[in-house]
Amino acid sequence: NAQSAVVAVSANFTDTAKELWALFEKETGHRVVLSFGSTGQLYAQISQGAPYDVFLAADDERTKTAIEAGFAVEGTEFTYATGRLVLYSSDPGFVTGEDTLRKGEFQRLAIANPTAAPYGAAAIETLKALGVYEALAPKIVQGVSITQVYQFVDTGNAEVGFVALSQINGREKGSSWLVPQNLHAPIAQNAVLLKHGEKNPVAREFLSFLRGEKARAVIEKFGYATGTP
Amino acid sequence: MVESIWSPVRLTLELAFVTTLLLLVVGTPIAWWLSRSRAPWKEAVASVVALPLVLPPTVLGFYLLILLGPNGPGGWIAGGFGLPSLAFTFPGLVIGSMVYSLPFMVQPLRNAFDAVGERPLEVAATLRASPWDAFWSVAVPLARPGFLSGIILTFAHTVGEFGVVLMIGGNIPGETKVLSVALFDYVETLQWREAHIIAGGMVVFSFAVILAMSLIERRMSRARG
Amino acid sequence: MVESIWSPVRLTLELAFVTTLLLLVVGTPIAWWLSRSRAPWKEAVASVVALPLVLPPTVLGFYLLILLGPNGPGGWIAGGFGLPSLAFTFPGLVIGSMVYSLPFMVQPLRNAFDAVGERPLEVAATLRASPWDAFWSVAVPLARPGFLSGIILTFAHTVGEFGVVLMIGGNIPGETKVLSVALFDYVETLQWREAHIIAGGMVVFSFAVILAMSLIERRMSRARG
Amino acid sequence: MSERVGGIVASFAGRLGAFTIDVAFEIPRRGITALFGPSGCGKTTILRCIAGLQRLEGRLQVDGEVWQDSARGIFLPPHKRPIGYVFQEASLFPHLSVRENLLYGARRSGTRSDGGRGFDDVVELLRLDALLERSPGTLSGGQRSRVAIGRALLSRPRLLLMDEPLTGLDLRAKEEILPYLAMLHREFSIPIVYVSHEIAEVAQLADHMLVVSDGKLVASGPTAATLERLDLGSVVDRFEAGVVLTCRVVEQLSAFRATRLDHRGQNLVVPEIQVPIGTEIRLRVRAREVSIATRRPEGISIRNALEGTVSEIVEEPDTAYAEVLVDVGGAKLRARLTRLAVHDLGLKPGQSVFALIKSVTLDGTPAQALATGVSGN
Amino acid sequence: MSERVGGIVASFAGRLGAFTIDVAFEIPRRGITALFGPSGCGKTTILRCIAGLQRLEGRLQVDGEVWQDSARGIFLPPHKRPIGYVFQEASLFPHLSVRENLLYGARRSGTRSDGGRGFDDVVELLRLDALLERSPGTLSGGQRSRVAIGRALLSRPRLLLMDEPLTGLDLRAKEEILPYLAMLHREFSIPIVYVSHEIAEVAQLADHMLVVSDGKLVASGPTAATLERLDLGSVVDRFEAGVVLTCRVVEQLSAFRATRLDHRGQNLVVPEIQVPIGTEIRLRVRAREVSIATRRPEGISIRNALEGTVSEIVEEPDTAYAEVLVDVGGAKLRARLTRLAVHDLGLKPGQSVFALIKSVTLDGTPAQALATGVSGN
Ligand SMILES: Nc1ncnc2c1ncn2[C@@H]1O[C@H](COP(=O)(O)OP(=O)(O)OP(=O)(O)O)[C@@H](O)[C@H]1O
Ligand SMILES: Nc1ncnc2c1ncn2[C@@H]1O[C@H](COP(=O)(O)OP(=O)(O)OP(=O)(O)O)[C@@H](O)[C@H]1O
Ligand SMILES: [Mg+2]
Ligand SMILES: [Mg+2]
Repeated sequence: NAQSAVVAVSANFTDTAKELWALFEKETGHRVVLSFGSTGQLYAQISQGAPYDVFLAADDERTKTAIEAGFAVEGTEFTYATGRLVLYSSDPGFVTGEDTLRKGEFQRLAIANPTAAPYGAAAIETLKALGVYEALAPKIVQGVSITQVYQFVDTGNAEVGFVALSQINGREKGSSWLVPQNLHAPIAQNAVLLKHGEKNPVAREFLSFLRGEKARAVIEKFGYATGTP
Repeated sequence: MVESIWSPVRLTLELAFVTTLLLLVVGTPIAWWLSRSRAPWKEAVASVVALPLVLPPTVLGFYLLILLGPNGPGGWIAGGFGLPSLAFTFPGLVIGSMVYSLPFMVQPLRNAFDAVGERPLEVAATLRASPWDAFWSVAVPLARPGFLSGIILTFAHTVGEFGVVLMIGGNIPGETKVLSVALFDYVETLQWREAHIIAGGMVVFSFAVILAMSLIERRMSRARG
Repeated sequence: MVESIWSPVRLTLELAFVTTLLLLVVGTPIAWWLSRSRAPWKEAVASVVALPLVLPPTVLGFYLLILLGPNGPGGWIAGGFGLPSLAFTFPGLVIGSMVYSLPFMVQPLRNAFDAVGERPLEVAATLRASPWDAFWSVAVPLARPGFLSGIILTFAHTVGEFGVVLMIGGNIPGETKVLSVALFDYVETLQWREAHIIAGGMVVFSFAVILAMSLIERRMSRARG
Repeated sequence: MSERVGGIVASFAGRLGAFTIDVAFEIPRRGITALFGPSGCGKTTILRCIAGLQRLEGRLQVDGEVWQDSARGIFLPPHKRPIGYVFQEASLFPHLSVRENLLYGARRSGTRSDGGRGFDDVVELLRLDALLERSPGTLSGGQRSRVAIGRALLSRPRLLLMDEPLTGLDLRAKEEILPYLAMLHREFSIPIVYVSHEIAEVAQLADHMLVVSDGKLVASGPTAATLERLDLGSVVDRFEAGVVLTCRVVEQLSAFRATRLDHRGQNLVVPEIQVPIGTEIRLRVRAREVSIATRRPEGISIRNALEGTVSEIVEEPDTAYAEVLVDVGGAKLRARLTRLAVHDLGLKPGQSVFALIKSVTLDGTPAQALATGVSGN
Repeated sequence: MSERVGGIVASFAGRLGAFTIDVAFEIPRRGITALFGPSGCGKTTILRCIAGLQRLEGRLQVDGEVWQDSARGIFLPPHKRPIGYVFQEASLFPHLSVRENLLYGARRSGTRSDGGRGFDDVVELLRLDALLERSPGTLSGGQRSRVAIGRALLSRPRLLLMDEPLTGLDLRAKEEILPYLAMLHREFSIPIVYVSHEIAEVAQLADHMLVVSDGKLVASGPTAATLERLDLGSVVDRFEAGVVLTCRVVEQLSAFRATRLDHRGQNLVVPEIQVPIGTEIRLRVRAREVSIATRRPEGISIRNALEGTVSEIVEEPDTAYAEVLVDVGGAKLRARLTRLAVHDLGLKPGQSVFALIKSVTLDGTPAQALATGVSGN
């Protein structure tokens, strides 16, 4: 069906994607189907012929791999959002700034799996940049995704954790510290047009919509930075 | 949310129902063979049946994806229907769920068939029942508790099954997005109120289904008890 | 990779072993009660036992997080050890695995106890065996096939179990990072060669364990057959 | 169900654990055959081989049809053998009601209400009316046995194999069922192979006997002839040994419900047997029921005194007993006496004596009188 | 195991489906009690109530100990009742070898080799030596029964409950086991409650009888007295009716392996009973074994002729038979004759006659001679 497209969306972008989707459909009248999953899983599916037209990854690695492996169309890749890392606790007043990390008065620090999730890698970089990694390493617990980290913290199983700004956006509890972007490499989330959607005008339209002002406003509203591609 | 939930609900029930039904069809002869065969390697086969459990669902799902995909046998079959692959289709989901739930059907059935013993089938044979006839009129009714267990475990597991389905299904609304995946979505996006409602609904509904099946089974056996 | 893999392997085996053992301890009396009680609501209890299966593991894991956490009973227990929560600890993993695998132990055991029937226990009573004694000397040996099934399903499921463990484990190397999580990491990061090796190893090893258990069981029963 | 030549010709050999069985026997088409022998001798095994439930090496031919021939690789599966099998344990289907149990075989062999074997007849004979809707689990031991017999009868067998079907039944039930079996065999010429420990039952019912001991056939032949053989003492309980006399009905004494018989010129009076004058019947006379008198006794209630000659006296060592064989017109009657009596009467071989017969049992046919032993007092 | 007053005092009432049971009975401490009645009358149910396996309303007191009293909420669980139970079906533990089955109860009640009930004795009595390492699944029906009996015997019961234990056993096995049971009861004063369909077995073994029909007790008392009652005809097979005579041993005729007895001044000779001169013993005389002579017979092998007076003649309608009661010094012998014989001899009440007894059965004790019926020929 040329009038619709399937977009594979990294799970951490779910909320934002849904609002974008509504906006897009309202504006263009085209149908878009969103399919969520972890970035690795979506990639595995793409590699096995999944009928996805667009891939919104949570990093900039697997989009590149997809192009190299011939699953995606060269030259269509761009960063649609840049994640912001936040140190978060569900206890109001617990997080006061980077000194919370330096004092280390907690038993568990939750981060996302650094090998699979960019937020995890960024968290490690931040700890190292602050020079507290060695001290805090034994207290680190890993969540498989950034969502899980939030759950760890929100249920109080871990006192603090590195989550995405988009996750705590609009939630009026707890305490947090927005990690300065100079403490870690940018968390670029890239989008790419997949081979399956190469001839799908809706897919291309969706990608250009994503680059547009309206979309960027929405994305920023949810706590991401957007840079010019 | 209300409208959007019915599609996953329908899909979940369909999947659980079809999977359970097909696993009954596939698992029963396997269990029967395991119970009656004297082949020396039958315990090896029995062990293989339990293996799908050993792999993490997403990993199993990944291998199934390869099998079902365009380069695997599944793609070859799918080619017959003009599809590139069985992955990301409802039949693909069914196959995945069946593989993963196979041990839950076969183990209880085999035990039940073992417990039936030789004698009732011998009696049936002396009463002119062919092995096929005796199987249906004697072995199956006597193995009813095993069927109940197999059905309950398979049904519940398919309802809750997630990793494999997510991997093979690809979370496509109306087609492969089952309830557990929808629930996953809500949890993933931290919409916990919705998650609680769905989880609660699934638990209550499954409880009702399982309880009803058990009570019917026990009533049937008490009628004869 | 070689050194780093042994810690998850050890942990996985430990977890599967401890979970299976504890589930034997917990599941046996539950199954026995379900088999013998005449309480009208026992089928309701039986259905509840099957419910952990109905929820997707990650969702179940989420609820377990709440239960194990500082505001749940688990946190209260953990407080005794000076920890805020049972999550991210080995005991927490064991509890999670037990909840999730409970039906696999209880269902086959209950069926096996049902199949034993009243008579052998009546005979034992006339031979001066107390109910406790008769349970051990008659009911348990006669229910051996059910124990085998329960152990196999629980063991295999715990080895492959993933969602729950992932959810409450925190992936702490040497403490809660089990093999299935490691495998997940490899798949997630597209390191498929490593993934194949681990998956293959898990399958082969589990096959060997299950086959060995089955053969021992059948040999024991053949000695008496 | 046509009358064919043949009957059963069988031979089986094989091992069950440490137990070896090796038997070859023939069973005539007409008649009831008793399989007799001590516990553990292989009776059930033989029955299972005939039914095809146990597969040993051997050959089995029934009415000219080959059911098994290991040499030629022939083995008719059990469900294709038109048999009725009553197992040693009732083995009812626990998931079916009594009625469904009874109908299980009936439905699969197309039984309708054909004379004598219709559902209602069998239910009445076995007094199962009140039990039809019950579950086997709630039946008493004897009730279960009766259902098992009924189930086998209703499966339209062309050969009935019964493994001690009447143990656990009271005398009244036995007395009702035994004549029915005799009738079945007579009217539908269904051969019956019947395992029993009780020589009384065997003698009453069986035309033929196979005596098995430790997996070997030690004797076989017509019941009468087999029971006459002295050397069965160790297998057949000696008290129950006896012989069979063939007599002819000569007069009905209706006023006394008695019948007068002729045995080679001598008269016997037995309780009424309702058959036409001239019918040949067989009487079984048990050794313990026979006394000896040296002259014709008078004023005594024992009506039957057959004149004969002592042909042999066998004293049993270490017991109070002796067995005296009396030749009565060619038939050899056996009398079991105390050695004291032999001594007091001065019995010697060749001596002329009267054999007093207190009671007799009708052997095999006719059915009407089969139900009970028949006293000739 | 001390001799206490009491025995068993029991009453049970309740329903099993549509079946109602309501019985109250006493069983004396000493002796073997037969539970007798047609199939489905409730025998097994009564036994199960005594064992505590079935819980109906009622009371049960054994040797003064209250095992059950529903009114007071007392119910001793089965494993605390020192009973031995032989189930109607052998019910062996399939997962244990024969040896382990035998030892199951023995171990739990501390049996050692104490006289007569040691492991080796029981194994020998029941001929189980060759079977000890076998699995129950491979045993024949009779072999299973024997193991079940052995298992119960080895559990050191203070009360033995046996549900048709000897069905499926051949005569030889029965003859070996019955005297053992009698001995058990005599030497260890273990009361035995014994379910049986076979009146011969009952008469031979039991001191007491409970006759049950359709859930009700229809007769109970000493075997002799119970068998004497004519109105049991419908329950007790009439052929087996008889009476018991109490006699005293007066002489051993060792040369003939015979013993001379005195019954109220008259002599009887029976096969050897090895007890001291003067011992009182009981003989059971079955009606079918008694003939009548109008004058003292001579030259006849029947050694025992008791002089007496015809007290009553009961003709059985529609049969060839009549029952003649003969008063022998106060004891009433029953003779079953044909009506023809009654007519021919012109028997009348008051007439003086001789009762000829062909064979007798020792009743209850002593054990040595219990094994077999005893011919008085
Ligand atoms: N659960 C039940 N429901 C209905 N009737 C029952 C149930 N249990 C037993 N009965 C009936 O109770 C009666 C007594 O049974 P019981 O086993 O005591 O008989 P029994 O005297 O031992 O007979 P048998 O000599 O045949 O073994 C039988 O008629 C049986 O059908
Ligand atoms: N699997 C086996 N292993 C060893 N011995 C066996 C096996 N099966 C049967 N037997 C033996 O074979 C013999 C014959 O058994 P079968 O059941 O034919 O005896 P039976 O004559 O029917 O005895 P019963 O009158 O006691 O029922 C028995 O001695 C039994 O112990
Ligand atoms: Mg047998
Ligand atoms: Mg009974």
